[in-house]
Amino acid sequence: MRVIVQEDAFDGGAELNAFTAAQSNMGAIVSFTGIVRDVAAGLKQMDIEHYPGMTERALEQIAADAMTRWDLGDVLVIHRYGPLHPDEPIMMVATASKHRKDAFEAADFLMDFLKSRAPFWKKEQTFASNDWVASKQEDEDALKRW
Amino acid sequence: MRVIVQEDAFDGGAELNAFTAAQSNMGAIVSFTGIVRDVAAGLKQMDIEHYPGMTERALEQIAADAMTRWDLGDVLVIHRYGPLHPDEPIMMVATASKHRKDAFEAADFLMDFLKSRAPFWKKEQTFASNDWVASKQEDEDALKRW
Amino acid sequence: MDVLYFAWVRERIGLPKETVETKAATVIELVEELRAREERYALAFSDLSALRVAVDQDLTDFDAPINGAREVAFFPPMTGG
Amino acid sequence: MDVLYFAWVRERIGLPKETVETKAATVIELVEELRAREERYALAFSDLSALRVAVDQDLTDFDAPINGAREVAFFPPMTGG
Repeated sequence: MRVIVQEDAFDGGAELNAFTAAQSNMGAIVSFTGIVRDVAAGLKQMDIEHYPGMTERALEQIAADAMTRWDLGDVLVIHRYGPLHPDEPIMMVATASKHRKDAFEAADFLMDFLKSRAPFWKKEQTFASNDWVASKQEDEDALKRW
Repeated sequence: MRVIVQEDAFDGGAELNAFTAAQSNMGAIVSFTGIVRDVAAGLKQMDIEHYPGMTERALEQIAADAMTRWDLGDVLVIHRYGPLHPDEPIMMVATASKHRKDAFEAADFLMDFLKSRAPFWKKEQTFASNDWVASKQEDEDALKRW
Repeated sequence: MDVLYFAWVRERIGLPKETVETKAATVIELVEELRAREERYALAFSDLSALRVAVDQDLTDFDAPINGAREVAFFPPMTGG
Repeated sequence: MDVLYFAWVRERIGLPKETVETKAATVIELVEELRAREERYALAFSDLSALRVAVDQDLTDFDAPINGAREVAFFPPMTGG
């Protein structure tokens, strides 16, 4: 289980290969990569603020919960903070399991909790505005699935 | 949409990076990688037979179905055939969407159909035996989810 | 018409592909003709619930028509992924 | 006790962190003390349903006890991922 919180960019493919190579006899690897998307049409920059200390703690708790709930060999969570630009990766999770169902469900679970329970806040700078991204009711509702 | 059927090994990380780089304004990328697992404890080799022509046709149909059912920017399917060894990647799928729910569900769907509707057959060579892998009822049942 | 066999069906029959002259109108009629040929065919086709069939590379049922088909393939349930 | 503010809560109050001397027994009592200080605090804490709170880096509720806590943080709902 590995949780990384960093400002620097990361190489998703290299991370996936390293994660996969570290497994033993796991038949299923699922990864999710989140990319900065220009929802507003005109996004210059996305700033991600976080709560150092609590962030690592929250991500480790979410990853540990996933390891308990599903039959997993390993979990990886990487999340960036600071200034990001459209089409840059924000974060990724990866799960390894003997079975595809566990790998898929655990990755889906990690994303739902990471979205609404890890202390990150996004601010979108467009040419016209500079606003904090509002949380979505559908993201809160998604937690009820688990 | 890209479907690749090949005997050669592939670099899952490089494929994921190329797939991600080719997208425009897709916030969510999901990948699944299937790895040869030594279920029998003593697996020497896994041979994958396929039906050239029908394989490409079936995978393209499954990928096209996913593109129709979910809001996807792109789909990638890679599947190998021929002799493989424990811990080698067998196949991967990747999906790109604006939303994580679509990317996750479509990848899950692709795997279920690829498992039971694309013409591949696995044979496991152990030190004691050389047997075709039996299909599982749970894999057939999984199709009913969609 | 080309008839193709995969996986253990290929192994039991002993060849991957053959050209068959047939007047069979459906897959099941073709199966009956093949079964009547030799023991190895009868054995390979003894339990149709363990077999799948594709006509011109599309999965179909055993009662599907095969008039004008270029190839019919028999194989066990798929195990890809 | 350290009190931390993030995102628009930090912007409205105008600072990321301050040390507060308080006898408040719960988060909500601390909020009442802060609200009474200045307009910018009253504004930041005007709608508690738009706020989340963590005590010693664990998410909790506004009626949670804060006796002995080292840090209390206020912020909007998270938007990571």
